[in-house]
Amino acid sequence: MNGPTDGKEELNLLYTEVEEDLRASVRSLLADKCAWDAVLARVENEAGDVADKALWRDLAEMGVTGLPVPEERGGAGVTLRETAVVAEELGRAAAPVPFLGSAVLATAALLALGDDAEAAAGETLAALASGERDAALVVPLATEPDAAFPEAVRADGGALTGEVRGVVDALTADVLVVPATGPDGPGLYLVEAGDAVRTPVVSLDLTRPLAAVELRSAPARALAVGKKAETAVQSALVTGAALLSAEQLGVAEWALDTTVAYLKTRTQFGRPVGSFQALKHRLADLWVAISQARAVVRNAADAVATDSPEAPLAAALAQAFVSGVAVKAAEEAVQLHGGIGFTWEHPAHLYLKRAKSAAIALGTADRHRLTIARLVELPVGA
Amino acid sequence: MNGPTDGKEELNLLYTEVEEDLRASVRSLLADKCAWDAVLARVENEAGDVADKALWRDLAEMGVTGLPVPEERGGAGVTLRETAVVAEELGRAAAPVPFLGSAVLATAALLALGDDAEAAAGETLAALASGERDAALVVPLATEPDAAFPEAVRADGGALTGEVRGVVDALTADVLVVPATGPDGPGLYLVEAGDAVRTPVVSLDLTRPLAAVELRSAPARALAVGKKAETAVQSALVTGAALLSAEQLGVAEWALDTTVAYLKTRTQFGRPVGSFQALKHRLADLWVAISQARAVVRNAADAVATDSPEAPLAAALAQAFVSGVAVKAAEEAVQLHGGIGFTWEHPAHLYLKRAKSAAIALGTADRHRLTIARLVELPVGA
Amino acid sequence: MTTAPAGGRLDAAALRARVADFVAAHDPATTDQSEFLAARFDAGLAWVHFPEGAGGLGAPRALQVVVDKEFARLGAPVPAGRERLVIGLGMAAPTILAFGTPEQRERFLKPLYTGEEVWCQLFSEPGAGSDLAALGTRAVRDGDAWVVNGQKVWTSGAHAARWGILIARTDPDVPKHRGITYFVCDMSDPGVDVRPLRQMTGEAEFNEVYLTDVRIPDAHRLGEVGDGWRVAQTTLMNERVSIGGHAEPREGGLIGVVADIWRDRPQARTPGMHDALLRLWVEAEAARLTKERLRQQLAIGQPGPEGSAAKLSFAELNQRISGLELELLGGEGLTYDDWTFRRPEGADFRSRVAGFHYLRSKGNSIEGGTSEILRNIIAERVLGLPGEVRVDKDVAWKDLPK
Amino acid sequence: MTTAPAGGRLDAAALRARVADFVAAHDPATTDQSEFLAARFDAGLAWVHFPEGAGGLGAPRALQVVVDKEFARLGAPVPAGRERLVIGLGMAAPTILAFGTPEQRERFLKPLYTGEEVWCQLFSEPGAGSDLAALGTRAVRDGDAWVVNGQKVWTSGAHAARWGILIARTDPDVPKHRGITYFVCDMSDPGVDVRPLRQMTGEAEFNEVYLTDVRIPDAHRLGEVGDGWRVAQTTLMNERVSIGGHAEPREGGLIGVVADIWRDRPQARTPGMHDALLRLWVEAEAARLTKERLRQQLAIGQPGPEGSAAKLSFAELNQRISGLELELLGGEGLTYDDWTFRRPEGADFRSRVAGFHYLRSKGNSIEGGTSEILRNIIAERVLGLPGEVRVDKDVAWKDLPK
Repeated sequence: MNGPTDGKEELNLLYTEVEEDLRASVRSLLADKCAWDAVLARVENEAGDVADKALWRDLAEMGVTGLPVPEERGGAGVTLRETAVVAEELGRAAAPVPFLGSAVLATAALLALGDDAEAAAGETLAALASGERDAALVVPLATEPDAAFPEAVRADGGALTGEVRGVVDALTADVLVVPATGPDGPGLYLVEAGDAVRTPVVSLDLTRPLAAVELRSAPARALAVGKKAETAVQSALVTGAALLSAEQLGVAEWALDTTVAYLKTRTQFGRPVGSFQALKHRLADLWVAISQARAVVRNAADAVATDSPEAPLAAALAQAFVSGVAVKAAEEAVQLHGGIGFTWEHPAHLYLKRAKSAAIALGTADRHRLTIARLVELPVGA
Repeated sequence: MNGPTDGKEELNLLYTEVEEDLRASVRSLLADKCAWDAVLARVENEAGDVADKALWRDLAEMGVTGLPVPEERGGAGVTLRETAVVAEELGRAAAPVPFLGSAVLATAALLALGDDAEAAAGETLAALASGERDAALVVPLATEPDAAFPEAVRADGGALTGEVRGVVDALTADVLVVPATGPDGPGLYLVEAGDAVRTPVVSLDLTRPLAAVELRSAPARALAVGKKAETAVQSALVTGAALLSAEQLGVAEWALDTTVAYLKTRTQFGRPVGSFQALKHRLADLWVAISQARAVVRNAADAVATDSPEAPLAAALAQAFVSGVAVKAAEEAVQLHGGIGFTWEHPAHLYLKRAKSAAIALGTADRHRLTIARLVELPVGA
Repeated sequence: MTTAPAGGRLDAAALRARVADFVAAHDPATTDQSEFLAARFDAGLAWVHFPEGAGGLGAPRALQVVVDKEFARLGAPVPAGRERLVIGLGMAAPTILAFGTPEQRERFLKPLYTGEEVWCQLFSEPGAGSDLAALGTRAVRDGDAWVVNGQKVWTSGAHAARWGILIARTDPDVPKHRGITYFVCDMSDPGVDVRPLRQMTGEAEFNEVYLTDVRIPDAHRLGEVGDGWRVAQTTLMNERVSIGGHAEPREGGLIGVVADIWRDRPQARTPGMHDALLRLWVEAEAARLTKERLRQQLAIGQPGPEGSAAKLSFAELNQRISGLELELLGGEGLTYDDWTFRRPEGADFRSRVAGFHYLRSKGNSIEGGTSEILRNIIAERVLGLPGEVRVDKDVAWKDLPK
Repeated sequence: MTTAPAGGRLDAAALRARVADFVAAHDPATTDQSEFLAARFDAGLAWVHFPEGAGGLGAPRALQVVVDKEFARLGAPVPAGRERLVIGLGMAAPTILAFGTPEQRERFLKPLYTGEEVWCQLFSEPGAGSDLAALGTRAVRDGDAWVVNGQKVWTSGAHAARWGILIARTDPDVPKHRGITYFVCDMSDPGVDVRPLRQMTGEAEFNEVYLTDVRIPDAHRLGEVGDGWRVAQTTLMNERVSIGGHAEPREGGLIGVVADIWRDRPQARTPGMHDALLRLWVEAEAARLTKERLRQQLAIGQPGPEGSAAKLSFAELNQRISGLELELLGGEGLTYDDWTFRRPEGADFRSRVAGFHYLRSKGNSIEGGTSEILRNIIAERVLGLPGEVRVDKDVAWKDLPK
């Protein structure tokens, strides 16, 4: 914890030195391996092979896949605070890697099962942490943490049947973490990806591949049933919401930085465009919003990192606030770049698509506001 | 109807020549008799005697009290379109006259009873049209057209008992038009103002006096019962909503015009403040919104003037849209005048108070949006 | 059979009579469309406010709508597919009328009207943007022709166009507004290279046009040398007043699409989405009524500055409505229909998904005058607020920062 | 009893020990408050980052919060009613420290700290507004004094103040920023006429101050002649970084008032109001966390530019929240508590009605730097965007348009 305190533990909204060092390493790697023109070339490739597996391996080697996993379970034993810093940088680069699906959602679901979970959970978690395997949590990406336990997949004996559309990072997953409902109620299962039919979906966010996952009596290992399965899924979605907001912060920062830099050099009417006051005021407002988003994101990251009882509120707040900031930032980037920002050849659209998709992923802002209303007792009806 | 048509009757959103002439007369009178410093002096007087009766007599002499009343019923036989033009000008001057309560709400309620109403209704209507008497519709000013029939006043035999708070223009009324519920259900009644206890309320809008009206077995003449009474009250509120939006348009226009004029002369940093682009863009946006408000207000005025089945929708649209525009315009006027706009000595606050109060009067924008949702079949729930 | 009054005042009745006579003589059901339009042009019923011989009758502009309605009533509505002529009809024609020589009117107007020749607009440049007058495409005099070099951008329809209206710099030594000349460019010139410009939607509606030693005869110059900026103002003014002759129905635009989604999908409803939808419904309806009011003003010959306002609010509304549409669709909003690089045929937004609506609408506040420029115009020309401090008015173009 | 280390490094532990020693020697329960504060000043525990003899110990600024917390823990919290000292403590003291002579520090700082002498700020003028440096109040040298004439405005506490920090023009022949000098003005001078300035709320929190031949000894000048603009920057910078030492609780501000209205009045609820309230709740919570993050940055000595941002969003949020409060109250929102012209005592917004909240909040975006000026500051100083084209930098003040 930074700074002088009077001994009482306080919520730390700043970045620690360790976090800043991690940021620098990730940013440097991404600058090298994930420039926007490379990303654009990748999303255009005919094979539809969007995920950058080489980059993902490099990131795994840096340890980003294992950050929130305790050392005794095969991870780096750091926290989700650090993972959130990585998310910021991946957002800033619009990096096409299966971070959200594997390192956040699937990992969080397995972590939430606790130390005494089935062996299969522990093995898979260790494999995810080391980067040896990738996983996906088989729910529609638009699912919000407050949603009812998914019922699209039916568990029957050791086999799962059903179809789930819009699953993030399923195409590159080796193993699927599947919520399913069976005779014993809600359950969480592991399915080898090869035992599922995965069909790519044309996604609005070019850099985040989605898939429909179809299970036809696919062999599955049960990890948990009942309340424990429900809690694990909800915990994964809360963690996902918090971490996604960090990614959105990165998107917003890219948009503001890139736009400010452009407006300093672009000349119109004999002056730098950035000297026009109407644009300056809009960018100042955006900067204010991004400063606020940073505090909100740190708050959410800290809450999920410490497994605080406030985590659901902090995550809902983060999604309710930061979604709009990221979209606004990306929209302003397009508008203030003028014509060039509307073209395919400029990276602005990659960020616009990511920002708008992220505003839908894990629940739209209005749904998160309803969660907040429930948690702080501001009921909607009379 | 202006302009070339192919014969089909079309909604006219423009101002006719007659309307423009009427506007010029009213504006000229108000410039003469209702300058803002006179208004400010009036609201400060210790007697709390806000309504400008002399001005109101002058306006009545110009015929503004009788505009929508047919000639055979003692009026000018023009329409609510012209009344709306008067409302624009009264808004522009923040004129403290009992226009809304008497010439709009009470008059509309009586008009809605039709030609075959009780004689008392006809007599009162003629007296209101000529300016001989003033009336008030005894409902809280915040009542929206979609509200249930008011139940605050009980009718028992020929007497009314109950209390209604926040009645507009009740203090200066000679006669009260009172919705009350009795053994026969909803009814509309006339009560001589002297038979009621009227207590002034400190109102946020300095130029629009409100009162609590208490009736203690006050002698009353029944004008209508049942559905007819309900329809009359609702019709009065719809007409009121449409006409109030015209007044709000006038408030917005005053705010924009005054601010633009000030910013052309006020110098800061060696330049007219109005040359700073951020302010120019805000004022341009405001001008756009006011242009839209004008079309919406004309639409509503035309709808109530022709007793169109679309009148409830047009009035709800007008309140839902124009309330926000008027408030925004008044708020921008305060902000862009800087410190002076925050003082008592500058008229901006008179308009800010009127704009914000008008946004609550006859229902807030969100309630009008719910009315629209009902009318255009966009239901709120699943 | 109606008989048109010979000569006399050209009022609405007289024009209706002329249309009736014309339709009687050229049965729309059996006459070939190009032939019909050519005859209509010759009869002065193309643009009644244009002079006789130039497709018109010298009638008041407001009466065109009467003529169009009468043609429609008599079974000859505006034929389909005329969107591709919008630059020719809406921008080139009035400019040629205002600044063209008799020969130019004679050569260009009729095939422009019949649709035989499509036009495009070569104004915007990558380096100029909103500061259109800063353009750098050069035209150098060479005998009785001009040699043009430069790059234009955002040229819709360039790949299908026969002619382009072009502004180019003919004198770099004077301040930027004064060294520009206006030309008609032959798009079949071998020096004209049209390349599709892909947008964030995946499509290429527009083009980049590279001009390399393109020769334009001086006879294809519109207006005086150096007077091109003023000529271009006529073109641009006509761009902004293009408002249709018919009232738009309620929920006619994108708001109708979203309202229908709301009605069809009860499961998507939340209280917050409801209020957001209603706010946009209210604004869309206000914008519709405003446009209708503008149409009524134009019909009585009082065009207001609301044209710029209408474009401004149209762009913002489309962007916000399509943003809501995506969120309302939830998971479906995470998907797209087709990223394939292609040239769109029509422009029917209803045939595309919400993601397309959202992305395409981002162009609305950039194309045809950015929202920022429109706000400047309203602030200065309508409200009379003082202009920016200008540092580029009296500097030779060649000395401006690029 | 704890014993403070003699000398040694002034870290948090050392300061806590000093506070403990001090409190042991001056029992807060029995010591007179002024006496206690005077002794605390003498002990260097007023502002630990000030030098010894000036109320401090030359310790790092960040440690002040440690001292304040320790005093509070030991039963000597900040006494009530110190709001009236905010200009003295927050603005005059740091400026006197930075620019004052030893005699000035000696004379002014201690009574300022104990509250014996109240200060006010004589900066704003009706003719200058946001362009503060354009001020026209004149100070003319006369022997060993200055004669001041002019009018100041928006002076809170002037009627209760013993001293005023004043900027005045001493040289009209140089550009405006260069001809200003900074003084300490004796508010009891017979030439000082303080008149209440009524606001739209009905109250007069502020004053207009008319200065007529006010004599200020040259010994009460702060900084060099003509250097007043630079001195004033120190004052203003300290105005904007005033962030408390304690975290603000959730729903601590106006949002809590409105949330409670929502909870208490089910009949006022509509879906649209619900979403509007939640949007504001989210923004208020975001602003609260941002302020907390800023507090943490300041505590480790990294003051960010978020101070301007915090003021900007505070003003806008207050305005929007109070606007919603009025609408949520419906009919009750049409009323007001009291328009009587009076001078307010405290500033507890919870004791006033929604209408007061709404009206008073309009001042938040004007007082202490308008929102427009704050946006300029953020755009230029934080984002590094180019400044406006300046036409007033090199012109003598007397030649500027007024």
